[in-house]
Amino acid sequence: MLEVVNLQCTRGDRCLFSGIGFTVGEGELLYLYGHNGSGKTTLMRTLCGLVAPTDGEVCWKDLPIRKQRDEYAAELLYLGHKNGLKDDLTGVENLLVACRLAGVSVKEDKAWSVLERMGLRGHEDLPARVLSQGQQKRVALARLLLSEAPLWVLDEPFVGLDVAAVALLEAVLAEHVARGGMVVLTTHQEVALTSGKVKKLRLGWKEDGCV
Amino acid sequence: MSGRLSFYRFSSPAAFYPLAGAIGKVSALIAVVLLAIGLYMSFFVAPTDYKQGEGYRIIFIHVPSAWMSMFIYLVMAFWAGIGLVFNTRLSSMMAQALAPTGAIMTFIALWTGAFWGKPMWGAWWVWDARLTSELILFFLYIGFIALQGSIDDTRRADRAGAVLLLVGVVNIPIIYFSVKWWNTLHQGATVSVTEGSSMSTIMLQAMLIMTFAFWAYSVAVAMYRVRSIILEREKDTRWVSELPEVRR
Amino acid sequence: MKGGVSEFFAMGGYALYVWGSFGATALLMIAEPLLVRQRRKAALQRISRLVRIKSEQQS
Amino acid sequence: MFSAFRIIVARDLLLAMRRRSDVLTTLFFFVIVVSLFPLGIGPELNTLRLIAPGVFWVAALLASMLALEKLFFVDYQDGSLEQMLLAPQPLSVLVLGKVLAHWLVTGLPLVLLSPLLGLQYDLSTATIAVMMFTLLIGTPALSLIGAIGAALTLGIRGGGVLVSLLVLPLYIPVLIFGAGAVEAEASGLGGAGHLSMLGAILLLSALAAPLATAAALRISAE
Repeated sequence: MLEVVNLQCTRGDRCLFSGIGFTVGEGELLYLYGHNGSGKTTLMRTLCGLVAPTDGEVCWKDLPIRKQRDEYAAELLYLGHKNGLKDDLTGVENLLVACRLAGVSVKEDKAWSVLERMGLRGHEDLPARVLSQGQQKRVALARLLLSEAPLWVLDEPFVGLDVAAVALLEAVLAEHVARGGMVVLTTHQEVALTSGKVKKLRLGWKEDGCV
Repeated sequence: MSGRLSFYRFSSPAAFYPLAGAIGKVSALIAVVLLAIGLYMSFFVAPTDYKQGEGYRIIFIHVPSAWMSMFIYLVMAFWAGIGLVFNTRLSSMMAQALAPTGAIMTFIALWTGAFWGKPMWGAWWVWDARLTSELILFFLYIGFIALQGSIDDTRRADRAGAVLLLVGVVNIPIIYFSVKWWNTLHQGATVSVTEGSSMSTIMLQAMLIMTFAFWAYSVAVAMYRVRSIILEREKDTRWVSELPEVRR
Repeated sequence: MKGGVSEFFAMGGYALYVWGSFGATALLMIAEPLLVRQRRKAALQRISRLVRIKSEQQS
Repeated sequence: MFSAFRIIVARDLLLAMRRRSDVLTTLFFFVIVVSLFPLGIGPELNTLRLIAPGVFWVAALLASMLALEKLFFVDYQDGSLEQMLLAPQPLSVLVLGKVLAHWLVTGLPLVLLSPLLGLQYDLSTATIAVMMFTLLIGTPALSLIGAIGAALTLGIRGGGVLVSLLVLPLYIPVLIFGAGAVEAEASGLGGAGHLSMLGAILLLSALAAPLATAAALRISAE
């Protein structure tokens, strides 16, 4: 269970947000809304431990993530704006490296079938730089199908996806939540969930969001 | 209550700002008094050296500035370490405030070393182990100031500077040792800058007074500079806008 | 001061080196505080401008 | 833990093979710098033999520094650095993997090529052997220490020049003991002392440098 207590972040000397508190339990999906520059991405990166908050605490299973960096990383999957793909590696190689780095042992044929399911049939062994933005996003999202991490933190996952990919991603998210997984998501799009609880959090609604 | 316990009452810039002013004034006063006494002793009390004549008086600023250049770097590394571990922004400001003074002290040590080397050994620059290490220390200072200057986000600048200082402070003994080894291997033991003349007690006293004067000067300048840094970083806060010095 | 002022400045023939060192040091140890004072004045000016802008916005 | 190390090394070597130009630029930079000195100083073999250790080592130092920029910057730009920070293994192990791959691509080729260049300077085979050995244990230390500078200046405009300013003072002991060892051997004094110091520096940087680099990466990727 992810718990955030009185979180505050400043960028340079500008206070992005403060006093943020929420929890995400098993089978729950949290939407993060906010206008541009409201600190959505910074909050997502703070949840993952990439950014150190200026105040407050992020806890995973009742323990601050600062104190359990490696254990927390094993149970977390973060997809940011950048896809994290190497241009010179093929889709399959990128997927295999990403999964094994995250501690998931994957055989090559499993990777091929996952990429196929993500609609990349015939493009699996092309270098990533040749693929379109949408296709690269699909390769990055393919990790969701192979990941064993209960907590997913996804920053704008729907951006650049066509209708078919959006539907596919919605199904994957719904299935993950149904299995008792947790998702934190920034998007401007509703996700139809089959089961589990949906929470919403708006950022920046107070004029400067600061104490 | 912030997640991390800040256990110094003065760790908040607002509380430290007036204190820095007070320390600054006191140490500035001490510096002026000690400098006056030190200079008087350096020129009029200390006897002429039988070997180096009047030229040796340069020692009264060369050695204090060399000591201060090393001492300030260690103090910077100390504050940087505190800032990195306890996440107290004020200690990183202290490190940043000391950097220019440290660099100036190193430059003074190099300048006076060269001006002393010329009459004593006939060359403006002597690859003496200590002078060479001083030159490398100068590069370390310039590297720190350049790194801090090129990062916009103050938080990252503080922490990146801290890592550089801690890496630097670990390397200083290695650098000094390797330079000493290199120096003795190539030239044999040249007369090093300070062991030249035997130190009479008067000379030692004069040098110690000058060293304390330099120390007080550095504290004073650092305190005033840290106040400016606090003003620059806390310019949007309420307590700064209510300061008497800020004209409405 | 038995030798008089001129002898003092001669420094036993080392005038250039002694006064070169002390002069440069004095120059630096005067310039640095002046620069810090100038930095402080600039910071205070910026703050007072911010305070003025804020008060105008509120009124 | 070890598997992640292996994965990083394999991935970076694969990338280097796919983009061979990066490998060659560092190598050719070393060759050019070493070959320039005789043109500047004159063909007189005695002087060349005298300055060879210093020239080779300064050229190796500059080549290693030149290659530092690419160490983390590509990962920083395409987002794979973030994924590395979020890998369940200790970051310093991954950093060690990246530096090893970087050294294999930019450091080892210099060592293998130095005999060829040694002929330009009319060095005896014994001196060339010592030169190769000092470069073999010296260039990894350069990459390890340089990685700290590369991580600190990640994503800063004008970072390239800044890295050299930060890292050069820290390179000096390696330069002194590296070049000194070759010279000591050549002059018959025996470079055992220098070589052991060089080995000690390599060990210290192999243990401590990745920790500092990992901390610097976390700070820069914020």
